[in-house]
Amino acid sequence: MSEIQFKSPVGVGPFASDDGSISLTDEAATTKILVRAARGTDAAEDLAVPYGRSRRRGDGTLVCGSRPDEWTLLATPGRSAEIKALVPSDGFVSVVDITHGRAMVRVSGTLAAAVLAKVCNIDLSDDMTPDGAVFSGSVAKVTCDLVRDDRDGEASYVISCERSFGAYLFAALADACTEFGVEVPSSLALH
Amino acid sequence: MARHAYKYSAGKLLKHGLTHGDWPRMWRRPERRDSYDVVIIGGGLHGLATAYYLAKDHGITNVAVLDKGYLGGGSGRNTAIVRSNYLTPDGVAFYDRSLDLYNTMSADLNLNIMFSRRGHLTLAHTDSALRTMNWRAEVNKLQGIDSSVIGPDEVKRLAPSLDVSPDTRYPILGALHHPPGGVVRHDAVVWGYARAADHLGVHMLQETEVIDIVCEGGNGRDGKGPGGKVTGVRTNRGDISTPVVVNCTAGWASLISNMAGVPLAITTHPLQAAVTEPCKVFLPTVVVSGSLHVYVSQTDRGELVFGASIDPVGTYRVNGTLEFTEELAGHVLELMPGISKMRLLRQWSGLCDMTPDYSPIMGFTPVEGYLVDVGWGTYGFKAGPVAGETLAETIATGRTADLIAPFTIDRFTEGDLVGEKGAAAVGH
Amino acid sequence: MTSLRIPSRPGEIIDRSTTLAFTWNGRGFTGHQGDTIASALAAAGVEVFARSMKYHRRRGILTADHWDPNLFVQVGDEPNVRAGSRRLADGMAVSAQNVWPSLRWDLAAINQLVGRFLSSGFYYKTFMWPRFLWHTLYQKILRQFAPGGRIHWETSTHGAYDQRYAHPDVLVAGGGPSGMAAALGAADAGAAVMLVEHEAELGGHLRWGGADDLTDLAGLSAAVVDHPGIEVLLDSTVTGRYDHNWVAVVQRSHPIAPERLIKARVGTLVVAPGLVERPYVFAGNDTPGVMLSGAARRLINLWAVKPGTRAVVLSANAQGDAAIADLESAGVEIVAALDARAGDDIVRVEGRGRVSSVHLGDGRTVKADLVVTAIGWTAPTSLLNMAGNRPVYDPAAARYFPDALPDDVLATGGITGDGTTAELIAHGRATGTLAASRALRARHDRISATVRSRDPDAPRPDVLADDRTPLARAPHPECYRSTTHGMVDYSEDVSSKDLIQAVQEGFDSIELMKRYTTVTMGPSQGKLETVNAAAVLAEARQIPMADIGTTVWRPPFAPITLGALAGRIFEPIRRSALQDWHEAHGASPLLAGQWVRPDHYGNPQAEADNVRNNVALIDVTPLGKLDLRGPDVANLLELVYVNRWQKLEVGRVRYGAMVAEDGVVSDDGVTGRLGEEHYLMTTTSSGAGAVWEALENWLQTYRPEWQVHVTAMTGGLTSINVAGPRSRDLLNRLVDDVDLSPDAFPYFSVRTGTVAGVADCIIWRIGFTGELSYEVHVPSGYALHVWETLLATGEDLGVAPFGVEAQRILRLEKGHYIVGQDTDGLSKAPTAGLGGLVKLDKPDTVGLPELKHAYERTDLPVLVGVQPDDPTIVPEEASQIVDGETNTILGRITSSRMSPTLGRSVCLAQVDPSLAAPGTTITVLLGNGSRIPATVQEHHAHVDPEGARQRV
Amino acid sequence: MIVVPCPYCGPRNSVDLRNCGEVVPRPDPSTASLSEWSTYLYLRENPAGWITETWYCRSGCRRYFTIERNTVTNEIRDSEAS
Repeated sequence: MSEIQFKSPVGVGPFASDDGSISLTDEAATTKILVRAARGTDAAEDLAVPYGRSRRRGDGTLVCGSRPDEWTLLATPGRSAEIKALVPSDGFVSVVDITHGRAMVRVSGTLAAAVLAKVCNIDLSDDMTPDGAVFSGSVAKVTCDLVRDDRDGEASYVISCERSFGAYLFAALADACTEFGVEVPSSLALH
Repeated sequence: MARHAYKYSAGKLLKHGLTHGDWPRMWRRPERRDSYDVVIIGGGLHGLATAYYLAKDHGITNVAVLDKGYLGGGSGRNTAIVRSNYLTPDGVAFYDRSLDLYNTMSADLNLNIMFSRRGHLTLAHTDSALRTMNWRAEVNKLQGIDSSVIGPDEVKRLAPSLDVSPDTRYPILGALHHPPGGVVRHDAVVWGYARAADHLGVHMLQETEVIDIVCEGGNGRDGKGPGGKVTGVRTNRGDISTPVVVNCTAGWASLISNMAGVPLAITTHPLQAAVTEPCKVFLPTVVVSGSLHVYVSQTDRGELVFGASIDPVGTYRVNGTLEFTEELAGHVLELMPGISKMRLLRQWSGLCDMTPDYSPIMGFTPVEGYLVDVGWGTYGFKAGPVAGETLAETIATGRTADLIAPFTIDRFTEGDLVGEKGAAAVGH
Repeated sequence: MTSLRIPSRPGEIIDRSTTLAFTWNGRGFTGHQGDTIASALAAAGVEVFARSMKYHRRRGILTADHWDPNLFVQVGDEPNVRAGSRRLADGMAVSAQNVWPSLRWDLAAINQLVGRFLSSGFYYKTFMWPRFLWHTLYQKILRQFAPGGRIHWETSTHGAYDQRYAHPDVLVAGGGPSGMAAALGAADAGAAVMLVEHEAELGGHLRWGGADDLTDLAGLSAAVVDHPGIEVLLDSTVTGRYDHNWVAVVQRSHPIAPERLIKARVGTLVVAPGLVERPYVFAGNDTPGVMLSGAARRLINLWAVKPGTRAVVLSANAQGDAAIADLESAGVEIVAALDARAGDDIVRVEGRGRVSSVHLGDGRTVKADLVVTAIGWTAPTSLLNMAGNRPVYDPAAARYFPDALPDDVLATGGITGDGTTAELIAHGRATGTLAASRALRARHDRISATVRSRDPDAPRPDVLADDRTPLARAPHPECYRSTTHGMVDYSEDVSSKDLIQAVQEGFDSIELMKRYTTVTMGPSQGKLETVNAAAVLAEARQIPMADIGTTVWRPPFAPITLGALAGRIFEPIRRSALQDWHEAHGASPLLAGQWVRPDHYGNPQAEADNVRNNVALIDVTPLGKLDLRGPDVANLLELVYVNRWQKLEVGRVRYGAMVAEDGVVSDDGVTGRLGEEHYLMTTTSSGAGAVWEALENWLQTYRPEWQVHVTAMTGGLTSINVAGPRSRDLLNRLVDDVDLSPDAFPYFSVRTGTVAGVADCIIWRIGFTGELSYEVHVPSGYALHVWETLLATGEDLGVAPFGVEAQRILRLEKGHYIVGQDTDGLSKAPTAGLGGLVKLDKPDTVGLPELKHAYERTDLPVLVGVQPDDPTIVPEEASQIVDGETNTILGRITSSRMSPTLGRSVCLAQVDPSLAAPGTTITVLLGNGSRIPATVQEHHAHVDPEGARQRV
Repeated sequence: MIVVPCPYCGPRNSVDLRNCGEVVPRPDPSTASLSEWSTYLYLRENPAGWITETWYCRSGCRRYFTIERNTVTNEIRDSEAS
């Protein structure tokens, strides 16, 4: 099946400002595994991080406490089977591959928080939303799951939403970036 | 005891203008009596209209209208749109009578209520909305109501500032056009009824707040509740004895009704409205979009008056919210992208008494002598005159007027709701 | 025209080295950088800026700031621009509003002559005779006279308005001395501060003050601008304070947007707007040349404009006294310096285009072209009102003061009292420090309560006690009205005489008076008028001011454009993984809720034909899909569906209908059992979200002991329905790990397999069309590959895509009802014909008592198949079914189409039970008024009622 | 925009949640009379003061919980999971 190409709902970008203060990248192909595990199960013990926080596992997987008793595992593309297999399955545990079900966009740079402040009502200051924070909220009126996953000391946010909203979400974020010098093709115009 | 109304006329205007003579009071601040034949709680449109028709049609003049604030209560807070193009025959018949009364009201009350019969457009942005418009139009026609579905071109002709291009997010596929619909100067209606009722001897007691309804014989606390009967009310200015108490308190209906031990199928929600700074008149009709939860009309002074649907969260708070104005502006600009430079001048809100089937609760209750005229939700203003007329008839004759028969309080326990919700459910 | 510009002033904000060209009513003018439209015109000698609303009286500068009711102008396509505060820009085309044909010769000025007849409420009392004229003539005339500028809706667009969110610990509303000091106090205490100043520079009244003021200003503003903890917003206004300190700020002249709305969740709001100077009520007080002391001082000191040549000044306070000095320094002759504190007064002003003479209280009449009054202040308590405060009137200080405020709102500066600049700064600083201590405590608690944030290292900060020394209240005479009558509301043309008349007519409470006369309801929203109106009311009722109360100030504090409130318009659109393909292949888009879908590819009837005869594909991705896992799924299904689910075997599929607790049909769909504890539920497209929330609600609040995990899969599984007699042939070519033969894979079964090389596809043998059909759910990243492979592989089978419209036709031929179209907000299970499905003997199911009741009733409408006797007539949907020739309604057509299969029209209808029997002839009223006969059918289905075709 | 204290996420803007109204106990559907059921469906206390109501954290943790809110002041007392 490897010859069949994974199609992202976005299919444009990446975009960045000349001074590198902001960049916008489509990461839809990221492997995304949703785990629900009741308290006390091995899976819950193993994944460990509480709701609202995340940690980078030895195998590079970003383990996100995405909701109470729920985790989202993010890994490089094509690792679904491998990642799923790693989750202890005893007790009341569900493991669902949502790679195809969620669009994913990354906003990075010193101005990332300023961009998001135009489309998201959540306080992104460092003490409220430090690196590693996991949260959900409305971004340009679409419900999204967000992770602050800084890259080389610069703020970076991974934003995922229901796949069918992906193209719209990317356009809305690109529109928010234009204030900070990011050139965006007119085909992405909001209105 | 009825006194002669001071007749307004062009001549009088001229006389007062020339002599700078004083105009007479529109109404008195009467001395409260210890006892009335009928006590109406709520000095808004419904209460005043009921009092007026009690006196005028049935000669019952020993009537007091109590309001905890000033005359008009919350009626001055609504956006004063009148129409009769409802979905159910019950609704249509009722509101059509109301429209009749509005048509002759200026003459009847000798006060210009500035009824502007400018036409009423309900836009359809989806197939299902269009289907609902057709449904309403067909029912309306059968009831003899002037109401029809028109296409985008005709919509553009009636309201040129609307964007009817097909490629918008909420394309205007058509509209239900209701030529007799329009707007009324709400304060004028209230003052007209107040003035006329006053001249017929009705007492309007402002700043008089009801703190309890006195009952006896009921199966609840203090003789309240089913099986009992009303003997009077307690107010912040003293007790009043009366055999008949009428609850016309809209958003506060539940609180008053609980005083009689009669719980209601009502939740209180704010309905917000807003007005812009004046601009030269460009919008000739009333425009409503159900899908976008917005209605807009332009006053003779050039202000755009906006309304929306009720706030989702039940509350007695009338502060208004920012999100209301944001959503409103966004939706208005979807319809009229060219007016983004107009400025919002003021926002306010009133309290609506919402029922599960978007229809009122009117008439007798399990407590003898306690009647309700509540549950009007967002439709109260349109119905004010006919509600007053039919309620007065019900009080005077002791039997429920035909027009309000569908709106009995017990329909909720007998699973027989009124069908206006049908439209609401499929409307958008 | 001679320039009234005077030599350079120490505090002037104009850049004389620049020249900006603009036009006023078509004539060319110039000004400098830093000028407002009004100051530039005043410098050029312009005296009349507008005509008043009702009487079209000439109006000149009154306050020379944002609130000036006389300075509304049109700038290009922007109406109602405040010339008193809008900065001049090169090339501006400025014109007067509310004038016809011109500012100079305004025909409507005739109203002045008849003005005495246009007293308050005159329109209520006239235009009634004859009635028809009201609708035809009178109203048209009234609408002609509507004030305000012109909105150019034909050419304008929504444009680049914008919004953003902010989360400051302390937001200071007002950049005067107290406000700046408050910002510094808060920032020094460690708070993140947003300082919002209404005007284009910081400083408030210091800006037009003396040398000491300017020194203080320089120091303060430098400290503020340099402070890293303070974000300064100029030319911006706090327009509203809402519950839980949700604060709206409108930022004007932002680089990327004409106006930007900032929505801030604020720890502590510090209100420091200063004071608004109040006009004096006397005959002719709206004559051009009569202005407030603040206006005179601003014109002279900020823009170096000489406001007149011979001035009468009426002063009741220090600002008035300072104005006298400023005027003299600007070379204005003071012909009378009147001290209101000593009982001096102005009785009347003469002059039309400009003040010519002034009658004084002592009987003298003096020649003058300028009258300056400084008789007191209005405290702009709007934001405090919005925080629940009702200010209290203090007769000794002749103004209102705030009393109790909520913990998260503080006030400082002139609004709370008077004092030297040093005292104002001290109070401001103390207020800022206090605000910070409260905000930082709140922030600490918020962080501690928020799961995503790191637990704060520092201990919970203490909150300081409010030990601020209150500002003193300087005694001030109560100066409201002279012995004559004059304008109270300039923007509404309401005079003190009008107000007194209203009181006499019974409108004797501030709210009634306001509604009757429209006083305070104009664009300045009472900033200048409210207190004078209250004073006149108190006078008329002969009661003290304190007993009057003021009208409640409602948001916004300053008007804000619809554009800024809307911001960027975010309207989420949902697209399936195949939508790009549909659009590239000529599909006409259909907006269905948030989804955009292919309505048809050119010929829906042919598309439907192809389904009946060959094989066709439709993208039904918007279909709601919920993945259900756990041991208790069957229990959940038993609860939320009206039918039974315990015995559904693995690999089997069942149709289910849902009702709400009131028994009304709410949603339907099929659910398949993929594994022992694994089900996939489908819902209607529009109902998907609601069903998901409902399931979570039952699981979390009603049956928390049940073990079920719900995952939304809608967009992740692209749903392709392969429909038609040759659909099995087509799929056989692309599926090898699933046996598609009828016996191995019967109707209403579900399998998991590989389609066109894509693994983990879910294959349903179901269909809405009535033909043999398979619904393939493909992981969306590979959906386009599967779709294109199906089309390529099936060419010889005649495969083609079909759209939503063709599906509507096909499903109606089959009599499948659509929730929300064939049912409505009151349709209960019996109406939808669910009789065979509903199991009333279940111990618990949603809406059970209502269902039982519904099945006891005999009066509920019934959904039936209907065919017009004339097969060529297709009744419009929603056509009414009536009782013969009468207008009694007995039902309605809910769905209607021409059936390509039968070559006749087919319908579904809701009818009165008396008409439900098969064979009954009913009367359908068409849109054109004609009544046609139609016959009730035995089944909902018009085509293949036995369902033979889909079972092959 | 009021702040609703979600017991799982922390304080959130109300726009991120859905208000589900007054908490009303559900009668046993197998035994409830129609009028008992109607009372559960339609009759509300609707007080001017404190109510216990349910909210759904729609854009957040997707949990239902109840809080006490004052319908006159919008003051909110600490919430608990339901």
